[in-house]
Amino acid sequence: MRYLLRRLAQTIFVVVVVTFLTSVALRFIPGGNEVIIALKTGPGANPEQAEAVIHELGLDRSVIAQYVMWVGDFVSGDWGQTFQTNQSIATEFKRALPVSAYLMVYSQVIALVLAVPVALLSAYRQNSRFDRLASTATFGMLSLPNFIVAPILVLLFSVQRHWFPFPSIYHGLWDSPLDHIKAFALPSITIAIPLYAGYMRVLRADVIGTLQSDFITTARAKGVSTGALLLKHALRPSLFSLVTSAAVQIGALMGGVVIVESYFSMNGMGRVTVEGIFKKEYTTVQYGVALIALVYLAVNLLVDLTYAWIDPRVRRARAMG
Amino acid sequence: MTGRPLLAGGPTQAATRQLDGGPLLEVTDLVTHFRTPRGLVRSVDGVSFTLDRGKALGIVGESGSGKTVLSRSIMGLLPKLNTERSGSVLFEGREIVDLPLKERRRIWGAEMSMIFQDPMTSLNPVMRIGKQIGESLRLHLGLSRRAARETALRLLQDVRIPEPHKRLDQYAFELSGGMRQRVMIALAMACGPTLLFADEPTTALDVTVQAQILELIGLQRTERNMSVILVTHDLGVVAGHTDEIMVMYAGRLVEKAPTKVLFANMKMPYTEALLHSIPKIDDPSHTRLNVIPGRPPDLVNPPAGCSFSPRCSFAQDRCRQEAPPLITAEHPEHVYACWYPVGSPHHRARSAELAAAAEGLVARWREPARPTCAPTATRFCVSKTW
Amino acid sequence: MKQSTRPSRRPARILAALAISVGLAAAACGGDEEGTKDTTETTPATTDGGGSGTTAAPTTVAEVEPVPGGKVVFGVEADTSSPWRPAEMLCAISCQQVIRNIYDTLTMPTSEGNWAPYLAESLVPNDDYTEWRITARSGVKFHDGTDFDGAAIVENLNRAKRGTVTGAVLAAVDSVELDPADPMVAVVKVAAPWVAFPYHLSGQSGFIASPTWLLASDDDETLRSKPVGTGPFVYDDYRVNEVFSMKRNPDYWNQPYPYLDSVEFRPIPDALSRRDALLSGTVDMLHSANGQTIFSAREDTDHNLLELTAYGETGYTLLHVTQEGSPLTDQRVRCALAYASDEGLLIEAVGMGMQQEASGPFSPSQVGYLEETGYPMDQDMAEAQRLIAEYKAENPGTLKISLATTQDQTNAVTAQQQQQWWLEAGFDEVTIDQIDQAAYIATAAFGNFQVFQWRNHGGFDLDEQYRWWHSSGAKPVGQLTLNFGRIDDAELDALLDENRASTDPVRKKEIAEEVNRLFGEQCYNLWGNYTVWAIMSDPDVHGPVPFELPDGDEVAFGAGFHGNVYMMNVWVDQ
Amino acid sequence: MSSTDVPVIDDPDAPEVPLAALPTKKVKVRRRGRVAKWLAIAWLVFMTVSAIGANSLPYIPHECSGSTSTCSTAIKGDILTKRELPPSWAFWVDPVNPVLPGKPTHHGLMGTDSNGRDIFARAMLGARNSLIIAGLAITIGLAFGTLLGMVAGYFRGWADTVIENLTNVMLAFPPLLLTIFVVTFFNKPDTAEAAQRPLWPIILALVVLSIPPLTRLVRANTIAYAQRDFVTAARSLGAKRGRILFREILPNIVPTLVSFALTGMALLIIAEGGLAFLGQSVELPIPTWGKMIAEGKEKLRAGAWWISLMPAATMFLTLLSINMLGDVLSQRFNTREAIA
Repeated sequence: MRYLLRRLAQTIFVVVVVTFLTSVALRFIPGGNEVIIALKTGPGANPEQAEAVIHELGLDRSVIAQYVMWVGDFVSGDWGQTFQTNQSIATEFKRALPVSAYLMVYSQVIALVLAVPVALLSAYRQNSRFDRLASTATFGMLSLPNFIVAPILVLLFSVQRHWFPFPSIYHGLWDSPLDHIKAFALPSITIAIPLYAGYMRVLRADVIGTLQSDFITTARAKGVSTGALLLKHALRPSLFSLVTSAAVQIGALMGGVVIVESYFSMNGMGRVTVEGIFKKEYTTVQYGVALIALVYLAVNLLVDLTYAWIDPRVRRARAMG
Repeated sequence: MTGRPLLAGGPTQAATRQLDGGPLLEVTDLVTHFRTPRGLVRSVDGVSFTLDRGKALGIVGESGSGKTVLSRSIMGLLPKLNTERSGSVLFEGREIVDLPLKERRRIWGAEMSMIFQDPMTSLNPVMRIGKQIGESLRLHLGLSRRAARETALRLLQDVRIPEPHKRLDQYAFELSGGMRQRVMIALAMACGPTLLFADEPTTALDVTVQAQILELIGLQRTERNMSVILVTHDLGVVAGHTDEIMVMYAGRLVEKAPTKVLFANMKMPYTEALLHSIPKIDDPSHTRLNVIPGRPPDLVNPPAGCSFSPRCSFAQDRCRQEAPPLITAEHPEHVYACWYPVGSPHHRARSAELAAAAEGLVARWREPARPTCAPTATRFCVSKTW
Repeated sequence: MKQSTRPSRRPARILAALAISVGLAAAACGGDEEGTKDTTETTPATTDGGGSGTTAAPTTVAEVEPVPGGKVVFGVEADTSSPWRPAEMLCAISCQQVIRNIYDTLTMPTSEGNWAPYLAESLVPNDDYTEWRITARSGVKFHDGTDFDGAAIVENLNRAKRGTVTGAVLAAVDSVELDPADPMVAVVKVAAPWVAFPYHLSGQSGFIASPTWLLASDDDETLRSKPVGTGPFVYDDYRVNEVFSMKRNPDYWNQPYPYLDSVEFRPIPDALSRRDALLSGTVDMLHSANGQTIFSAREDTDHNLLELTAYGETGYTLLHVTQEGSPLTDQRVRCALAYASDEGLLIEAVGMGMQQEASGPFSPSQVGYLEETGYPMDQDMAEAQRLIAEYKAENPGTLKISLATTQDQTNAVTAQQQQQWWLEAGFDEVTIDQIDQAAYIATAAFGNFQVFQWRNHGGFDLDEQYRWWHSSGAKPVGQLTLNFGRIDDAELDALLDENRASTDPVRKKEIAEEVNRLFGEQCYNLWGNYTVWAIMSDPDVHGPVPFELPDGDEVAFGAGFHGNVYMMNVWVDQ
Repeated sequence: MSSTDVPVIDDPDAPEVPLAALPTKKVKVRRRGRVAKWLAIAWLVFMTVSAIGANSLPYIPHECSGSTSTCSTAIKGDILTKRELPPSWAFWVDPVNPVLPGKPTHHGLMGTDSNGRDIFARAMLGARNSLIIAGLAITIGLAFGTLLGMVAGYFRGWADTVIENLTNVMLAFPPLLLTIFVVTFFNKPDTAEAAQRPLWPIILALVVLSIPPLTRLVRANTIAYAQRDFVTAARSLGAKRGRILFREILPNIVPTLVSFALTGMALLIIAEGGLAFLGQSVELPIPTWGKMIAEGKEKLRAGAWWISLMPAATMFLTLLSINMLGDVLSQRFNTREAIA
């Protein structure tokens, strides 16, 4: 309980710092106000109009006052509109969040579903032909940036055979499951490739370590089959680093897959926020950063709880402390 | 396998097979070498012995003498990669050396099982105790989850664990060392094996617990009529709990005899040295122990002649040139490999010399107050003056 | 004519920003000789004349009976997202492509280059062209049920007058009032004779939105992105950067249109991706000015291709000619830049040879086009070096220049090529400044640049360029204007003013040609090429083709906006 | 006291060989790994040397066939190499096809790009920039990360709390967003004067990116080593904190760091490429691999595949080599890739 409280305090602290830094930084981005006014009023605004805009947006107040104002808006849920498009910012993020969430979940699932068996087998048959092949392929994947992978996938699977739409068209999972899968397939695979490679390497190293443990010998001496040995005995104790790196990736995936999102025209958190930076939609950027940070922290909390599942000792220690 | 009787606590399948006659285990010229970048490691180099049902055999030797590899090699637990294994192991009359992995698995846990040295690391840290014990029950006997759990509970009772109910849902780290080893024993005996390997089962434990565990193994052995191979570096451990003792050095069998015969009349200077290295409970603390000088031989390039010769106080030129064969001693089941065994004239003369020299040394040692020496885990001796 | 300003050649991503300045609709008379419906097969667009294009897989226009129903997904080059209120839009090419299906314009340009009433029943000037009576078409209703009448016209034109972009176009309008005698008539009074006024009503200034909705959206900002007009399609959904979808307006006044049940516009900024989207079947139709895509589309027999060159825009490099202390104030330096450039090479390297080299602002089908304008079209490095050396002799110090471009890769190739040429010509330092799309137009409008890549000047009449070239727009750096280059030339002013009041096509042509020569001599801009736009579509998409206006004329292709097509008479095989 | 240590007092180095520790490597396998390792090292050495010597690449001017301007510009093509340069590594010159863009072998080893510039020369210049950017970034990140991580891991307490929260803050920003943010921050879009976008904002952005994981890694390792006997011993001898940190702990962490830093460098090179694709990298015409790939993508399917693919291949091979080297090193030092 105390642990949860502490984590909560930490989360709030991080969100506050992140958003505050963002708001300070945004204020100092060159050419800021001028551009905002131009966007808000269109070219040719007279000084009074400009004044009004500045006042309306609170740009004439101190950084702190602006920040406090922003926090108020953020908490109250009244996020206002984008300067240029008059779209409700809240609505935009309501649309972007599931896109990012699906992308994150699918790419993580694809990466993990592939990485776990390959890593187990690779570790079990260390230096075998399979291992060498898998390891080499992994290095290749680690070295392939997604701005190279995405066009190749599109060429192969959208242009040459029309398996998947390009660019992706968002469909809700329940609205039309098939279209949904088709829309997310290529971007998820693109993201999953380097993820897979990273996970595979981390897990393989850990499983090799675990397989050298005495309890694995115990299990073998029990007559446990190889599959059960790897899945039931070796996997779980080896998950620590994997879960940790997967957790770190979550932040990156929530907002950092801008290139993939842009290439496939998916309006995820990252794209919306980055476009916000480019278009000087500062309020959008601020909400985006705050949301991404929140999601990241929330998921990390979940991941911490996963540690307890992986290692009962952690659970014990937590329960006590 | 479902048709087999469930054996935990009941009559064992060893008992039912007793009728077959013949030894339970017959090892002939077993060789186990490992290929390493340094060269071929000859961990087990032609060992032969037999073991009857219900008997306990002690395999004794220093670290690196090949005793652990021998036990694992018999069981077939060693990885195939980079391992060279030859010879024959007849288990219940069946050759098991080249058995495919699938067949071997059927034997593991069910007919042969093993207890390991360190119960902390040998138990899965993230699996509940009950599940770990239940796993082999379900695997070999096809029990349901529920039955497996009940049987596991009975097994825990059998190994005299306090509050066995509670233990079923605990993890290894929540138990004491002694309890963990009891769990290991319960685990090893779950399916009523006919042969139990106990690989240094007490090394990691407290002295008082050691005795209890050995007793428990002994008790279970008689209750279930299974054979036990007790692997240890400690002659003291095997003394009271085995019928027969086999001493190994550098991958070879160097002396073998029924326990009583061996202690009454050991032939190998090496065996004698091992015996002297046992600390006696009534020794004052910080008594300097008698250790065997030198290091165990390099198994890649073993010394010529008798492999113990470089460290043997009694070694002669012959020992360094010619490897001694196994010689049968007075007792027909007592064999040893030594040109100048304990009790031989040469040995007696040399002993007297050494004893005299030692007398002087000890006198000099006793005189000045020695610094207090607290052995640490890393065996560094940190004194205050340092 | 309309101008859509887009920074120079294939602005892949540029768009978003672009929008800002554009959208002026202008008018002018004087048709040009060539009609838009020329269907002969023109090979590369460089052939003379700008007939509008041809299709690789010709659509057999008249023979097949259109089938109503179906849906078309159209890939546009940008999400020119904006408040979708006519007076506030920053409407570049994609915006025009989208919003013209929601709003009707009061007039339309014809394929002959004249204007004709469209949503307006008629436009009648007084004798000296200082007052225009606009009669609303009767029986027309907005999508929200509001009746279309003279009051709606008045409301819209008054708003347009106050708008920042449209306001510049309508600067000469004194008042717009409802005729007290006829509720269907709006009376527009202009300060000076304005012959070409109706042309301006075929563009952004002539978009008519529901007054009910306009009023409501004054209070509720979120309504501003849900436009309500009288057009063939009704707003359905708009998601920034993702989709603008619209549904058939069953009560459209200009029956039997529209044929389609729904249209979806998807912004795909990258031209190659847009074409991939067509190839993958995700979009059915797209527009593109990217030479690479046109090049590959010509070889692709599985899809329709329509190349548009009539009344085309010019891609060029804009020079800021009055900035204090800038070497560009000197005509010799400007022309040295022109001598140093080899546009032909760029067309080969960047445009895959798809475009024709430009000699001036007017493309071949426009009034005022000249093959020889005096502008140095051939590269002459020696002459460039001589001019620069001359300038440097008089103005010691390092000769520096900064070249602004976008993040777009093809623009980058152009910029780097220019950088190399100009260094070779004798500049000491040439920096390339890649500006975010979003800031690009603002940068131009504020005048914070020396050299800028741009694209515009398509259209029908010289009057349309008034705001771009007249010295009244030569505002100081830091103030917004459409005269980006701050050209301040009395001779040019006089020509523009004379043109505005002139009704004589012959004289107008002379004026335009004189302007063209003036540009050639002064090197105010570095001319690049005449843009080629292509419409690519699935084989089962029929059209786009021009349709007949209420008074019997044929409409100009894409309502006169280069790169646009009208969707209401497009239909698909079922 | 357990009896384990008793009979082997003289033999601390020869513990009983546990089953799992038995050597399982195949000699043959090892050797294959070695070939790959040496290839990787050779490639990296080649890239480094070429990057350093990029300015002095012995180009010979093209036989210009198409327009003369092309050739002259090719010579001035690289702003970084203003000398009377270039090309060609051409095996022969194709007199028929235009020079823009030129095919590999006809116009240089890797061909020429849309601006008629030798791609090989630019790929090497790109190597220099990409390697400088990523290398400097990871080095600076390493310095900060090590310092922060060691302080957090060794002193624990409030220093640890502060540093942990700081890393959390940085990790909560998605990486690419963070870099774009930093780069945009230093952009000066609205100036009439020449706006320069030098290397350092990108380096700074990437430094910010690399600090949190490095800090975490160092912290975890420091905690582990701080509990080791040799540290306790040093402490009991009265060694100062600084000495313990830098003389006792740091040397033990370095191997882990080196292999991790290599992997990190590969990631940063990719990150820079990503920025380039979003148009946020260094100023034109300075080449980096990412920019070159982005510049060529338009022509990719028009037959001029080399503009994009040549730098892409160079980048891929370099990343592969760096990753493999990192792996070899981490195996060598037996480190696990744990960032926890």
